[in-house]
Amino acid sequence: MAVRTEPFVLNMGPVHPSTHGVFRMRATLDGEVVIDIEPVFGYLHRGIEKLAEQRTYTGITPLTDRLDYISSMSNNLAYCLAVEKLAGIKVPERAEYIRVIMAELQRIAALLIAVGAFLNDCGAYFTPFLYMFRERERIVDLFEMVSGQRLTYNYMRAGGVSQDLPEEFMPALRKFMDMMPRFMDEYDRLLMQNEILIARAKGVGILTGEQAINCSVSGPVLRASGVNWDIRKADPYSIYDRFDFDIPTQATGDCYDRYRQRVEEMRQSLRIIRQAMEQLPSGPVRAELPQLIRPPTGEAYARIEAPKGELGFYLVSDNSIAPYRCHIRPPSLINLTALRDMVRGWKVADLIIIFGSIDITVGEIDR
Amino acid sequence: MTIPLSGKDVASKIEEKFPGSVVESSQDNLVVKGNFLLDAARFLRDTEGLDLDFLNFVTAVDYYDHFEVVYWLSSLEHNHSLTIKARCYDRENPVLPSVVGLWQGADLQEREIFDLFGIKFEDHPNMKRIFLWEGFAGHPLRKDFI
Amino acid sequence: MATGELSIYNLVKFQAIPPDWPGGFWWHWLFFTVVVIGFVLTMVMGVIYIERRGMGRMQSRLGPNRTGPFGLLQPVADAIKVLLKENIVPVAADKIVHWLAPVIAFAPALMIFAVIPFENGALLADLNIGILYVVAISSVSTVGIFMAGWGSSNKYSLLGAMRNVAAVVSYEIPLVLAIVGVVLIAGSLSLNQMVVAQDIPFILLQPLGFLLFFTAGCAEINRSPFDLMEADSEIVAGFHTEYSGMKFAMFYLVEYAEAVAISAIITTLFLGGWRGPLLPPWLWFIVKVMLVFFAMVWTRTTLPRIRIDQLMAFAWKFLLPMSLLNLFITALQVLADWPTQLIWAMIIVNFAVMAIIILIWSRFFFRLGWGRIEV
Amino acid sequence: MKFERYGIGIAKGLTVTIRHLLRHPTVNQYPEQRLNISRRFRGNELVWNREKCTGCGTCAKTCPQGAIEIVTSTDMTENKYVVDKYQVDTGYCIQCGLCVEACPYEALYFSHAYECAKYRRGELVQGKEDMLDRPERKVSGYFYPDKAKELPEQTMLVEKVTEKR
Amino acid sequence: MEIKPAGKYIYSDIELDREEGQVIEDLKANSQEPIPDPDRWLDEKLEQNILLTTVDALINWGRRSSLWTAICFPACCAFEMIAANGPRFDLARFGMEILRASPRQADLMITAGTLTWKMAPNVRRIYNQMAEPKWVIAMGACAISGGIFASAEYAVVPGYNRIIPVDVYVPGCPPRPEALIYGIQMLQQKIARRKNIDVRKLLER
Repeated sequence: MAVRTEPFVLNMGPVHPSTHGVFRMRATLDGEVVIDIEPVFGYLHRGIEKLAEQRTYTGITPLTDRLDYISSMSNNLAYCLAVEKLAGIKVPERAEYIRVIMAELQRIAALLIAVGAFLNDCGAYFTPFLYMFRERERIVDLFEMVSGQRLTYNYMRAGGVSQDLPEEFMPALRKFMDMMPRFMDEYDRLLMQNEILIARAKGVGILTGEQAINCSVSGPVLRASGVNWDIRKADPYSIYDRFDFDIPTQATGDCYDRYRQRVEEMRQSLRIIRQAMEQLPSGPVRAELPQLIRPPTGEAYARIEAPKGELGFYLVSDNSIAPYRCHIRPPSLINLTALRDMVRGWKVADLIIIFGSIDITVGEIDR
Repeated sequence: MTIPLSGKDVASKIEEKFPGSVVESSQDNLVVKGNFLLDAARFLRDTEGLDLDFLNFVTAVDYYDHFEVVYWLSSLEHNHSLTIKARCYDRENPVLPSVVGLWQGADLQEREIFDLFGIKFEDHPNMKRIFLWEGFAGHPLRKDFI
Repeated sequence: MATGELSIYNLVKFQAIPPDWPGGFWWHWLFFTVVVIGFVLTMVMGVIYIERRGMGRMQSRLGPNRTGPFGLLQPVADAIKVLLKENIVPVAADKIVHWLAPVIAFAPALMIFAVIPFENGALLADLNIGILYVVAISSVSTVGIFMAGWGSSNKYSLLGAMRNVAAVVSYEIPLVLAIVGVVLIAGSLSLNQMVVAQDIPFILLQPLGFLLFFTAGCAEINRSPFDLMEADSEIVAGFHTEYSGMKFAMFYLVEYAEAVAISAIITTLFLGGWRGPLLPPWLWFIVKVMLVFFAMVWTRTTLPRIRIDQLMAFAWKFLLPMSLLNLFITALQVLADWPTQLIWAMIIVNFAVMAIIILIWSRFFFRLGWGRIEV
Repeated sequence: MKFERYGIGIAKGLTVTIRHLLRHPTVNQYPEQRLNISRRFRGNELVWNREKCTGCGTCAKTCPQGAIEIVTSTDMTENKYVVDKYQVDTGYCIQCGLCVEACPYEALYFSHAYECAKYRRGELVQGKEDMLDRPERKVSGYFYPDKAKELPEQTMLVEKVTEKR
Repeated sequence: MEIKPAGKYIYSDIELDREEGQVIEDLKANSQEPIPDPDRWLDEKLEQNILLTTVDALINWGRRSSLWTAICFPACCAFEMIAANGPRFDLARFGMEILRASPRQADLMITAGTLTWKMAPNVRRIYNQMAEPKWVIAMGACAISGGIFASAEYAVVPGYNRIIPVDVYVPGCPPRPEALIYGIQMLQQKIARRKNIDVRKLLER
């Protein structure tokens, strides 16, 4: 005689320690096994796309800072690229290099948070998270030096960056670059080979490459599933075609692979920064532009490889000082499409780590 | 570099298969009729040489007299991209077919468009509000929303 | 002997009371009741301090250092604050069960200390079945925890409580089997006698037993990596999600009192209890308890959490066979009447046996990890 | 890839944490020890130079959210604008820096202060007098490189060696 | 290539969603005016006849030295909050590192991030679930006034003080961790002057 069980609904969030902000999941459970989940969004819907329609092109940059707030520089970059594409602005050489350095530092910072939060979700009681936060703090220091803020940098502008690097920046960056690989090795030693972590994450929440493409998943999650697709290589924006770096991929696409993928990507970012540091030219950092940009009528979609995936800005202009429509392609939201397929049949504890391994920011989901 | 496919070339191919489906086409994009959208999308995804299997994003633009839904497709294999658009002129009850059956990635984005623009996607399994709450009056990204 | 083990006759017989103890049974009883309660409370404060400072330093932070000298008064401040907080009982809760749960959980944690010797003979009751009593009593607090989970009428609480019950039921068995090995060597069930028998700490004679006991003990009191029942990234705060104020303070106390209890038992069984050179015995005891607790903090800081099915699998497929093998080997050694002068050889042999058994078992029979369930 | 087994991975992790126990923590004990913050730090208040300001209102126009309220009247005798009211709600300002960037007369700066918490919502609104440029108010070097040079160099966490005891 | 399309959610209750929407609408309609700041104690400073007993001092010392934070970190400021908890600034020095996941055991709510109307009932609920005595720090521009998002009126609550009384306002977008710690110290000063036992009432009796 089969045991008849009745599924029950567990409501996780919007305020829950592991939901990375205010995300809510209605999980239908059979015992501890997840049958289905319904993600509920909107607890941080701040109408950024609506606000962007009422602001000048320069005034939107502070808004983009607050999209994916742990990778503000990347958001700045994506937005500025979109405006430049729309208005046909040429960016000075030095500014391009500064942008690349900033974007890659930001990638390291954001991926550190992603990895730390994932390990925290696995239950490693804040230790890896705080170690990685300390490293992020070093990067934030550098950002603070150039932009004057610790989280919402508002550093890049259409046509360059707002200010040149201060003279004490390069020595500090060099020191950081010397330090970072050692720390990353230490973190690998801390948990990478840990038996419990492998038992928890290996083979859990597998996302096949085919499924990932069909769900429009991008970024580290896509590459962990074995698809070699990185916009920095496939569709080089800014000056990424000048650097020599690899696109690491993993085979199976489980949680452990996503974790490893992020660690590998940090190493590649360090490589890019090192090259950019060496090649950094001197010159102006900002193109001569009028106070208010007035791009011609048309539309443009510029995308970058943000730490979480493909971040794109789709701007429609009607030749006024504010965009007619500003759509943001949020990698976090679209990566979450695959969540339902990944968690079905796993336990509640796995739901948490699968969710953690996707690495979302609610600010970007809800906008 | 991702090569943007010429909208005109693709339009002629679609026109060949489904006569009368393309409204207009230019170098950058092509606009298909709403009732042909699903067929055209399937054609774009499954045709050899096009293989547009990756839906980058779906969004909508409100032009007062009509809504334009923009699909940005690309192919990871051939590394090319294409923008297709569909229009709906009904402001009170705009309806378009859902492409969730072809690209699952459209799932949450179509719900988002429904929420913020009020465009209903037929055959979408969970067509309900995603960001705002049930009972919210209006659709905020419409231009006439105060 | 029908009057039970607490009679003065038994205590004197086993030299539980020093011969020159003034006033006899009742003074002894009163004195040690106060000592036990005081010991538990101060130790709980001590271990909370150790945990927060130690964990802070391991996470490259400082930990509390403002409240009092070196932050030593931090647990006092916490206690004052928590005790004076409003007491909330949810409307949907089962009032009586909700009220009773912390008491039922708290009492056993204190009662364990009745049989733990602080010095030779200095203990509340030197039961001749001491360790059995510990095992029996320590499971009772699970009832309290389950009552808390049930009485709160909260899904998270219930999940946490269920996990706790499952963990305790499975881990009791390897725990007891690991103890049996020690009992075989010591030849007594009384904890005081066991310490007296430890001329060399049993951790050297019973390395596998120690490892099993430590693991199972951690699981039983829900320390990391087995802290599933209050896994805050999964089920918020587990069974005490709905508790506040005084009742929460009780649970908080239970959590650490149990940790202290397990540390004390490990100290007594494996580390030679109060025995040690130079320092007074009670200080040795406290130092050893702190050390064991520190090991728990250390693992908690480092290790990720195990999953519920892996927890069960680990108990039944790894710890249980290991402890049976351990028991078997120990029994053989005791039966063979190993000569006392060759005790160092026994230590080496036991360590080698431990390594081989663990290697073989984890190579061929047991892998941590589990699969997906098709739905 | 190869995996460690038999608890070696766990042991490796344990060594990392115990080593951190013996290292210096990276903590900066805030109320006693203060970090030198960035020279370009965008402080939570604005500093306004009455002499340089011409009342053109560019700052208010560039502010993406209209947090700056400026009311001017014309002074016909000296042929210039007089600022009657200049008010910023620091609880509404987001320190994006666009106003400082846009000011054509270098009359608006960021302050270098961050200890601005208040018990009342109303106290957060900065009036004209609160914003005045006084010598005791440190001015941030955001967009003013010459001002930045006067400030102490930023304390970097990179400088803090944590690996050796 | 045929991939199973996304199906309907097994559990998806539109009625429940409507009810939640109704709650939000009600709250929105009822909280158009900000709740006044609980600042009476600031004025009481002028009356010199406040007698703080030693018991009061002890209780207040305990309360202010172990402020446990409830988890309510919707957005950006959460990262500065974590930074304050983290290895560089370390709120643990004040005994505050414990983030209680359950609001029942927390004393302090640091509202780090934008509040939307959809979130407002939940925040109100968390606040109600917290046991007395409890305090709120509004951290950042969004928490104080809605900040940069205040003009998206349809979704964003202009300040937490529409929903819950706020004790300390910490401006900044986001405030530095030091600024937050400064705000916390201000809150500690406030707690230190709290009267738990009214001496005059006791004497009259």
